[in-house]
Amino acid sequence: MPKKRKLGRGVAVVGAGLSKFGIYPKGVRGQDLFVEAYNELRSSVDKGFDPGDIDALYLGNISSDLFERQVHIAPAVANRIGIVPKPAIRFEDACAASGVAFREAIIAISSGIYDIVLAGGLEKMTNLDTTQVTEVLAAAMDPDTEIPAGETFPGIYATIATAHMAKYGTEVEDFMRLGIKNHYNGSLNPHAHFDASIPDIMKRRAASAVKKGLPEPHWADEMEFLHDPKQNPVIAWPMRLFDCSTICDGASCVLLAAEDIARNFTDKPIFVIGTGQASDYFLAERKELASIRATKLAAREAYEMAGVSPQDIKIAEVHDCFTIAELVAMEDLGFYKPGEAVKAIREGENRLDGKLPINTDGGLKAKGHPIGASGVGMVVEIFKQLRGEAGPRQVKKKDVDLGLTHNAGAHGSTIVVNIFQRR
Amino acid sequence: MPKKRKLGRGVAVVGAGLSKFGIYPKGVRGQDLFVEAYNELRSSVDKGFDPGDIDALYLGNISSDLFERQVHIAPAVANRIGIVPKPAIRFEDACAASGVAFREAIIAISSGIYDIVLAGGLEKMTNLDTTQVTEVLAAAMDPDTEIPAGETFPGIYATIATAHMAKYGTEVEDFMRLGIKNHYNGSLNPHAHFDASIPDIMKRRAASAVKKGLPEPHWADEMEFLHDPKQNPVIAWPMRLFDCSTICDGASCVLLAAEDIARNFTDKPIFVIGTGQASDYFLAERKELASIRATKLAAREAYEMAGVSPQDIKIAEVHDCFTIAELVAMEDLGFYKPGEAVKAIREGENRLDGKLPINTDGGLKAKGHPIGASGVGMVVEIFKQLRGEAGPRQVKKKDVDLGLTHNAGAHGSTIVVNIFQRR
Amino acid sequence: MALENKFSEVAENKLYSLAYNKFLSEHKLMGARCKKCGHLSLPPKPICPECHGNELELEEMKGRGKLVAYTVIAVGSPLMVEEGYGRGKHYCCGIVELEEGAKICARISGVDTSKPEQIKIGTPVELDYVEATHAADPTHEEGERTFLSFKALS
Amino acid sequence: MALENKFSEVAENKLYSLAYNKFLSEHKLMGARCKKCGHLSLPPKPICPECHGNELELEEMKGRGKLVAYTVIAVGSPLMVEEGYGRGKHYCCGIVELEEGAKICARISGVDTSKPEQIKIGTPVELDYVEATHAADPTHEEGERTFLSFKALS
Ligand SMILES: [Zn+2]
Ligand SMILES: [Zn+2]
Repeated sequence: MPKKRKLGRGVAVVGAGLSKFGIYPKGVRGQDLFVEAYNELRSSVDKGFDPGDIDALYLGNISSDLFERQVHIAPAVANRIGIVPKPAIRFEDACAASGVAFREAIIAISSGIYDIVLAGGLEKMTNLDTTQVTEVLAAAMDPDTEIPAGETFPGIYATIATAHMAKYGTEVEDFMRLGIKNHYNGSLNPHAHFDASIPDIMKRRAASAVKKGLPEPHWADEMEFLHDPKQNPVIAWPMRLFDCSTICDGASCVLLAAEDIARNFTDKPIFVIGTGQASDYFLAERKELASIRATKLAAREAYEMAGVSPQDIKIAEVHDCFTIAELVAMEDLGFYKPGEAVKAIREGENRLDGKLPINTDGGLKAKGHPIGASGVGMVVEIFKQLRGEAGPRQVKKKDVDLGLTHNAGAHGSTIVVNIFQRR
Repeated sequence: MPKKRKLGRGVAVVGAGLSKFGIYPKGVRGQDLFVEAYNELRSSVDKGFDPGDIDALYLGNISSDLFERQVHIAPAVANRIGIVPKPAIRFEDACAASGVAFREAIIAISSGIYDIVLAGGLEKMTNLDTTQVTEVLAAAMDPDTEIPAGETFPGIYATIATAHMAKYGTEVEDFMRLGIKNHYNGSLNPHAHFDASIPDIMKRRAASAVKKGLPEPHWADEMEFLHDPKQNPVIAWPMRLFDCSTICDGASCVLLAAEDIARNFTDKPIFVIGTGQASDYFLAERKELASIRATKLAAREAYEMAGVSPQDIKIAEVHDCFTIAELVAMEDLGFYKPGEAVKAIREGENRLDGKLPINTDGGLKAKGHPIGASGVGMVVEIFKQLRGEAGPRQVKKKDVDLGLTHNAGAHGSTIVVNIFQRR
Repeated sequence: MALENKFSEVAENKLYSLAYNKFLSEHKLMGARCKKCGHLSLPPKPICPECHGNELELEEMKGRGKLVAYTVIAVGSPLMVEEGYGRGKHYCCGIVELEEGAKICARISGVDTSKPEQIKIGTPVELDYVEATHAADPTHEEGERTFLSFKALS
Repeated sequence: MALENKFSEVAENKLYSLAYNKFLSEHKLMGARCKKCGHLSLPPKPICPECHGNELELEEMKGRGKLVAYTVIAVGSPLMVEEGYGRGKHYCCGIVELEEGAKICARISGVDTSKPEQIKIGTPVELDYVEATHAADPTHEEGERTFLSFKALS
């Protein structure tokens, strides 16, 4: 049993910003995208703030080393945004990089050493081609077993999927339903890489075929489209193209302030009331394959700190690097019992108008997954939703006052869970 | 003026370990070296401890990405040493990586979220050849100005050296004197990569020449040897081979515990009483080139937190990636006035038997500089010296009760300073 | 002297990756069993994850087990693409639970990769090896390498 | 639509690296001056490090200055080795303080690299450029690139 953790001092999010996620030219640097996100953050702080008051920069980034041939990127970013000589640190825990940067920023403010921290993440992935990106990501796998076996990250999550299917009877259509939901949400998000729903994409593809003089394709519905191997080829069975998050570039950031000064910046601070983190083995060594234990442990720590239960959560951002990851997280976070998330998925319970909206910004699937930016990207969405500032995708049910983010690194060998409250 | 920082809860070092620094075969992983360091740490904890009580792993590493083609290395290390599912985080701030990991661990314990943290670092550099390693390190420079200019890290520090020479009349022999001192200290350190003094090296080289049937070379003294361009070629003028730290493999770790439980582990905990960190621009943008401003700022924060002055420090580990870096740090840390460190160097004041011993373990020059391991490597030495456990290199003067570590990233664009006390 | 001794001690320590891979090239799949609590780690670990003991001894796996999870990969890893796999030639990898109780990730042969949905979890498998030549990478020299594989028996 | 607009807005924003390098290839050395406090950033920055203002405008440097620190490199960077420099052909790089007050790191020509100790700090320099062809790297396409250089005048 982990100890019950607590923070010595409360912390709130008082500002947030994202760059547009997408594919930028080779000469654009990750740090340039961070400037985009930071400029948006500056306008988001209602009562304004003096950048000179930022005490430190906590930056998530997975591999500017391999993607941009740059290391020591945190001080370079501090330089770009004009906050030298403040401490600037890069955090790496695979795709949980900025989730970890965020949590560590919370801890630092809580310790009393800092009052205001800028936490964020960035990744400039598209300088490399897809094969090279796959190779970079593969570097997070076990070099003794998984890499020699020919594993890829779609393969790792596909493996979890077969375990889940065998144990609970989950069907490939359940994965597809998650993709449909997330693409719809992404179509309402101007920052999203894919700002198109699956029906939008079907229309575009049909139009494109006609334009090329080819016969106009017809699909009865989204399901038929997603079963069409030409439109949605298998990447690693049972994961197809539309089960996989996108490779793109982007940056995210939030401004964190100690509870006692949070209202100097905004009348609507969003308080961080719980945080948890755990690690795990590579996949094969785990007792259970149809579940991510680190999610359960990180969530338990966060729920206990917050003093809330999974059923209290009104909205969640979960790590859908692959559709199966979202499904498993829904169970491991305690929203649904093991094997029962599919019921909610089939009933549309996690849509914008559902009982528990999940990935309202389109998730990593449609918003995009510039890996180091994703953890804080989720926080940005919860910040907007809890403040009622999410525009066309704003969740309309009443009392959306408790949100959760779940950020996973690699196989779920790092998980960070945070719980947010509007008071 | 930076705010006066303080920690909410005291922290102590209660155990420490190093791997042997050196060149290991290609199939040995950085994580294997961490196991070596961790096993040494386990034996160093007088009263023992239960590894299950470690709350988190804070790991410094610069680029396992480029050196070992591995990312998400922190959970992999947690796995190797058997502490899954505890949170495991990688920190990167170039050569200050583990200095930052250490400082963040202090902050985390101070926040109350953790009681016991394992902080350390590792780097497995020698899978790549020297040119490739140079390219990896160059990735910490400005891609818009320094890399196109053809800069290298020896070049960056050589540039600082010319500014210092022009401003204060510092001579190349002053750099050489630092190398002689550090090599002598390294010869007394069984963990050192180069466990040989300059006279030892001179003897070995003379013997090797004779063995090859060549005429026996003679040098009047160390200075003549270090002026011999065959023995000590220029790398980036005025920095020669013996002014540069070594490329090698290694790992380091320390066990940190909250002040209130530190004596459960040992009767001789070493308390961390001050810590500071700052960032800076790339070199050209700085107002002053013969000094590292981030060292001054980080040191000021640490001294103020500790309530001590530079003149109170009894022993120091400073970041001598190049000899000029040690010299400049001696001034920026306030041990000597600007331009006056050379006087102390010439008078031998920083030798083991001097007034202020510096780099008693041989420094990065002779102990070696497996970059991600270096920051915590320095802490390991201060821990041993303050406890009187440094063996043949133990500083013998009385009351060695206050020590300092200074860890620099890249150009000094990240600096971490920590102050330690034996009570 | 001390320097070289220390190096070879680490390099030849049987519980590091180097040793695991050396045994693999001799067609031996080695785990490590904790002398204190009996827990089996596969690949070998220097420290027991169950009881934190650091006395473990190598144990050779018999090589029989069953498939507990798998995937059939169409977009191959760079390593597999080097061996000719990918879009045109899919391959299976999966997790095998050995009779000894430990699980490991490996290549799976003897299954129909054109019908991934028909591969059965629970299928008995037996140890097999694949040899292939690869270019150098940051942790391997160029040349032939041995890869762990299991063959489906039904 | 919005997607493409947003991209080109970032790509062409004159205060990012892409723009600095594009101007360099046109033999223009550009800094950015803060409209609020007048601070000059070189290369251009999108946010002023002195006053945090984010309205800055490009300003072309006249190209005259003096050498304030330098080195002569014998073990060259991979880029310079590609151009034939290294052990057999040393090169100088240094920091130039421009008349406008900003400093920049660049290649230095017109000095005797065989006598590095005789290069004088304070030497007046003037802007120059070097063109060289390089292989692709993670942030540049293959082809000719322009490098900033200053020529010593005495
Ligand atoms: Zn055991
Ligand atoms: Zn300004």
